[in-house]
Amino acid sequence: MDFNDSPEEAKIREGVRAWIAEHTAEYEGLPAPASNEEYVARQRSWQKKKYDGGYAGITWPKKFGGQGKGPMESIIFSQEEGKSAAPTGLYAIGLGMCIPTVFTHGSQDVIDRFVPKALDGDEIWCQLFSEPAAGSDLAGIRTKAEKDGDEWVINGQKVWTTNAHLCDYGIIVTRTDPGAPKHKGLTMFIVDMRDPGVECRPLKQMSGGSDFNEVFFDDVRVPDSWRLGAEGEGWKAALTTLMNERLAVGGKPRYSPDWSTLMAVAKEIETALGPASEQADVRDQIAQAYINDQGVKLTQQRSLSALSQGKTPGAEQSISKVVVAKQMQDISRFALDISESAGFMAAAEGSELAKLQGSYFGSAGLRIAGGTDEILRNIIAERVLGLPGDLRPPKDTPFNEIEAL
Amino acid sequence: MDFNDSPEEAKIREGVRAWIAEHTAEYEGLPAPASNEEYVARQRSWQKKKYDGGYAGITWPKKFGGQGKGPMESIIFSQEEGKSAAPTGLYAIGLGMCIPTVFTHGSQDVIDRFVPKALDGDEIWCQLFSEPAAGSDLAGIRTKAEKDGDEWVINGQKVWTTNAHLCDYGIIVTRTDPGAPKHKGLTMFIVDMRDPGVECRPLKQMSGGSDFNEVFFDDVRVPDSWRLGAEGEGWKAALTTLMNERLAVGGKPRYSPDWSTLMAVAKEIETALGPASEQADVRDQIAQAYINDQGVKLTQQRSLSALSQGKTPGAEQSISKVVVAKQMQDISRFALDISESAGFMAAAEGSELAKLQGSYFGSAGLRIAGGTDEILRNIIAERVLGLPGDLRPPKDTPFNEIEAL
Amino acid sequence: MNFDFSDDARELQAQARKFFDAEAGPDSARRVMNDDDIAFDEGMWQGVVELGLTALRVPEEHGGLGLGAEEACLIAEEVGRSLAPVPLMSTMLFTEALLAAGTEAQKAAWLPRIADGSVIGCVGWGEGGTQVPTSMPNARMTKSGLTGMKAPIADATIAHVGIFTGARTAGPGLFLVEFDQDAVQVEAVTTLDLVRQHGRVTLKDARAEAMGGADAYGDFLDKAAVLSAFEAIGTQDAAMVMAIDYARDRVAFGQRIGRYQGVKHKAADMYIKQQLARAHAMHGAWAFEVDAPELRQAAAAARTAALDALAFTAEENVQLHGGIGFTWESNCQFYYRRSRALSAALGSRGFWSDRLVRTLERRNAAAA
Amino acid sequence: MNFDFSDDARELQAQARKFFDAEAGPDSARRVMNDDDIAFDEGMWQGVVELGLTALRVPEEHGGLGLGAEEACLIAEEVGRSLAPVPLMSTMLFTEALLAAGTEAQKAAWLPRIADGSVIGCVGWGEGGTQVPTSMPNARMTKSGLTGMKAPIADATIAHVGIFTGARTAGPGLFLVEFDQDAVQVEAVTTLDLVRQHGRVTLKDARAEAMGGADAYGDFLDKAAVLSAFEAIGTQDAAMVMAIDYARDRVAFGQRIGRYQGVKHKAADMYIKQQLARAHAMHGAWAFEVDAPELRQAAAAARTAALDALAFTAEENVQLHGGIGFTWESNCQFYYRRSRALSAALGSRGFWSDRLVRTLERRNAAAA
Repeated sequence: MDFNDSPEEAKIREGVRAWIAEHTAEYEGLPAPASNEEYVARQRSWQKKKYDGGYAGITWPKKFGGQGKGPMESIIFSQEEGKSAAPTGLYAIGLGMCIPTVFTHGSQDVIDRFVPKALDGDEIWCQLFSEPAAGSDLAGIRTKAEKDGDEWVINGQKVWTTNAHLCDYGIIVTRTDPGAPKHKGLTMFIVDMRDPGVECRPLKQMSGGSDFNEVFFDDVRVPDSWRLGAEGEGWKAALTTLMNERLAVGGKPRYSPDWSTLMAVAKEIETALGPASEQADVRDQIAQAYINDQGVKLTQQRSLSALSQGKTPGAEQSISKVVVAKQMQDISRFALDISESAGFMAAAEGSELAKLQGSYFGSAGLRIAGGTDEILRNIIAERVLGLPGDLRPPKDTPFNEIEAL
Repeated sequence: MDFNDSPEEAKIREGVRAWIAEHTAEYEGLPAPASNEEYVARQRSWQKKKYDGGYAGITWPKKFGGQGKGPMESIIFSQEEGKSAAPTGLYAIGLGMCIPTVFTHGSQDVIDRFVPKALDGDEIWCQLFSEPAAGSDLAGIRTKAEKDGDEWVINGQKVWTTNAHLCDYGIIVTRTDPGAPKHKGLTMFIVDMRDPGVECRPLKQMSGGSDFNEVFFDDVRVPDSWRLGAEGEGWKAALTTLMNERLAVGGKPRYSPDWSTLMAVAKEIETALGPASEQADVRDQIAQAYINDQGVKLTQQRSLSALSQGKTPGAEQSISKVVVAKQMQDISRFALDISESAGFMAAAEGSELAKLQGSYFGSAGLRIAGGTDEILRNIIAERVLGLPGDLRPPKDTPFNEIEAL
Repeated sequence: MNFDFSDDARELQAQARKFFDAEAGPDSARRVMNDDDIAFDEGMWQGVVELGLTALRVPEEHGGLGLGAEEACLIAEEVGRSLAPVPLMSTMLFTEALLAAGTEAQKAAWLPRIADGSVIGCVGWGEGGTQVPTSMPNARMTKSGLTGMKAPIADATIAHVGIFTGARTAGPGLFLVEFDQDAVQVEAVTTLDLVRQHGRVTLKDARAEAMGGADAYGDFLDKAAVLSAFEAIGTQDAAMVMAIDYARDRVAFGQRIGRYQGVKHKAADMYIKQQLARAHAMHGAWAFEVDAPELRQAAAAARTAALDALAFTAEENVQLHGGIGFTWESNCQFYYRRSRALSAALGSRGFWSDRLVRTLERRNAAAA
Repeated sequence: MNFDFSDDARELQAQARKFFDAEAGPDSARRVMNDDDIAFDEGMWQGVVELGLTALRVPEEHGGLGLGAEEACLIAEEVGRSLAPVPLMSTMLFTEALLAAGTEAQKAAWLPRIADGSVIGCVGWGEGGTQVPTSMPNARMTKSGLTGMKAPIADATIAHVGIFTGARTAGPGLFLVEFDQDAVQVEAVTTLDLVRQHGRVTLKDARAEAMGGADAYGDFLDKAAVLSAFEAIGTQDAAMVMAIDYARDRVAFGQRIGRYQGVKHKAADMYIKQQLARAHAMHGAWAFEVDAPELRQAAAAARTAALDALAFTAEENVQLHGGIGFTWESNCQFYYRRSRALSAALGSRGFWSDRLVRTLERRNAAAA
């Protein structure tokens, strides 16, 4: 075992580090963007630099404009990028999930039209899958697309769409044949987010913030050439996207509290018997938090390591999100509890307590987003451990005849 | 609210207490029975005294030899009996569960033949329901009874039968029509446990003890007149028995550890920071144990109180066993853990540690017996909270055509 | 034996519930949350006063109904269930503090006005930090008056009078402070609960009347814990019912999600935790009513169990709802936020579970 | 980066697994349990020696294979998985204690005989009470020898030599004791684990050789914790596989019980706990191998997580089996009992989780 870079990895890292140092200087110490426009401009400028520098689409095949390199190059770049002042985030879904679906399932014309402009940052993409009645059960999608000559007409509603209001295009899953079985009547399209029939409304979360959108489609027309995959094969295309999501989801949100946050907070709490950090119950929570937080990090290292060795990672990483989200909620609740009054009053922005308060709300969402705790446990039990699935209605029942049991 | 007896209750208690004091004197300070015979003789002598004194079948209708009194009389008697030296236990299943089923579903002849001899202690009864493939899913019974003239011939195996080897008769559920739907092909009978075709084998538990039996039936014949309820109506009869079981199960086994056991053990453990009982994690466990143990007791008081007021108890008591069994396992594990080496070596008989060691094994069984944690949670969710049941195969599928999904 | 509430108390509860069902609930909570200009629902408060809920525990000689602890407990449960945006809990706690620790003159001065609804009261021990209820307050009583800061104090911004912990030479004690004086400044503070408004009370040599000391305070704290346990159980029950209703209707993968054991067992756990908390709280109500020595342990057990039940249920209610439960529009947030408010209101779980064990130890030592 | 075992280590593990699959497992454990006259399986032990498993960590200069920590960890996992009734863990721990704290002479005297299987070793700190591993031992070294009682010591009844903690004027230390002397009495003690025999070693002025002191002992303890974490993960994995196999087959209410989320989510939790424990244990194996400063925190995290995973899995394995799992004939009991043995073997969960936090605090303080 060796936690250090191999000589080859070290060489890659050295090059990456130098390039990033040179190109991120202009972002150092910048204040947060004052407007959406400034935010987009800053993100776009960084994506352009990466494109020009040969660091965009690192693992994509060269024929799609990528670099055709291995996963280790990509991992090293992300690690170094994460440590720098580079403004990242806006392109993650588009380049991580949407465009790989586009070049896997789109026609050559579509690829030529969309992939280069996405890669160089010109056009920003979002993913339009979830609906109010299609959350955990994603294939329950009801947004419909009806054929009209060479075009499709889309009507319906999507929800939980990240950055929809900033995007130029999206990939959308629709129901094109309500009489076909649930997974068979779906078709995926590219949709123009600037179409007048598309309305994005920010979705306010219980925490008060608005990180997502509801998106309404009212007679939005897309050409048949923007179809991704065959008619009725939308589920297959969606799986391509979700496969890429599973790789992306799971880490802990940046700036979220961990065992050391709890330790720091507990050290400052004076009890009749000294600092709270010396009480056995608090210590037990710290230990448990370390085991979960660090355990997930080490587990991800195992996956990265397999990738870097050219092996396929095992199922280890499937546990990441289910552990992280609940751990965040537990540690936040516990820390707010021992903080008594101070834990309940809105804490000073940027303080550890404020982080914990934010996380007590954020974790409730994280336990749901990208697969609930319950769905993830099902997945682990079925796909990793080989247990049989829950009983379901017959797979061949037409969607519009499924009766809820 | 009033935790004291009402004047009427106080009067009953006074009478009961005096009678019990007078009649249990001979059992005071007796050593444990040296043989099965001595055990049975002692239990039988107490049952006869109760019968003679008018304290047998307190709530049973008078026409079945009972006293026709209310539940409060019965509760008060049990409370006082429990505080005395009276040797109880052997008749609990027979008189608590089997005979009520007999007088509810048996013919008048059967009632005349069996009920009086059960009530005065002459004949001891057991319940023969569970099978290796019919545990949680009790209606999955395979022991078969086939009609032969005026008789039925029973073949098969039962398991988890308490005291089978000491009993004279039992009530047994059999499958009489494998072609009928699962719940429809069952019939209940009385069976003679002294029949040469009945073989009882003690079932050794993982704790090393043998509190239960396996019972094998090899061409055991019973007259049709011993049928309890109509042919094919065995499930209905079984529900009568189980209804009575739910009332009986749930309490904590006598001598099992509780919060005060943990407190006592922790007080004796010296750590670098003083007695373990002063550590916050230990205190938290004690608090949790108190909340569970005492909470269950208080919950049972609520049910008793409703009974004593002539009301029907709510669903409160359904939580009792599911809380108690897991709590026992948790507290035992925790106490053995903090006892380090001493918790692992066989502790001196009668010591608190020995009680905890016994309970660490016993609780694993208690979590299963009389309904697993999982089944009980299902029952609470479905019957108390009104949630829909798990998906099941269609109710009308013939038993011998059910395919396991 | 009769371990149940009296029929009279149940009847009063039913009346209150009918009133709150009609007037309160998540919608009224949302109205108060969304309007920065109002701290409570004044119309609803009039109704509460007319129903006699502020007069409940006020002795008849002071113009009240002279009812017992049972009634107060059941009303607390209804406040919790309905999230009613009125200062009833604060005023009830003020009343109990006055009954437990007030002088005859103080009772005569304030109880009639509590009963007729002309005065809103509040109580508080917190000083914005990580203190627990029984730690020595920083607020100090000297010859020139009471000086210090108290926060977060529920309903302080609308109260006329408060009872606060403070230190004096003889040790900690309770002090009654009228807010209508220059030496008292009250301002709203933001907390995690966006419905029940909390205030920061700054005292600079404020006129303050001494009340009872540590013993009376301890007694009050136990009674307040019992009331708060009932409030928490009410809130928990509402969250549980919301979760169960959703689980009965929502369909995923072709069946109602209530069929899945993952959902079902969670619902059962909500119920189990509630039943345990309720049994302890009822034990506390009895001990409160008859002034039984078991009060301290019953109160601590009730509050610990109720806070646990509420936190679990509030969190899992969001979880069972999935994405929709995490939105601002969903009512899940009210229970999630109130869970934090009730935890902070009177000392959190850890304080009370330790107090429980200390009480059990003392009881065991006395029995030995 | 390469956070995985070497192919060589995996290969060795595969060999050992093949051997133990054929020779060990619950059936062999049951044979040893049922026969009061045997403390271990001598034939299997011969096989273990022939496979070179006792020689693994013995340096080549002392006749061993000179392999690293990775190999030892994976072998410990296989011992745990197979429940192999042989004194291999005891002998491996003896070897590590000798390597960490022994003098050159001691190594030269014992390691060759460990390697060739002619000597069985054991180690122990327990004295039958509630001590934790690092508390000052009651056993005392004086000029006349080592006096005290050590129990429960795994495999003491079949060992030739042991390394024990003891107190001397300079502080606590490790002492090497040959059992073949009158001053040493060994008798079997009954424990909750009916397969792995434990002994009580009574020493009366026994000849004992001083080894390293507290530092060397601390180092040994961390390495032992890593090995024991792998052993626990092996045992946990076997219990998990048993539970999953049963859940795939057993039918209740017309479907395989593995379809129910109540069962499924429990199985997922077993796996999740295992993966976390495994990640920490691998971190520990790396730190052990390269003598990294992270060893102490990795070892404590690995052992804490592994004991938790094992206790949970052993208990829920019985639960998933229902009544049959609670019988003597079921193999569930082996995992349930072994869980207690591994917890007691080296200080229980509480000791290690506190040690973890202490280490993290020290690390944080050093970084500040």
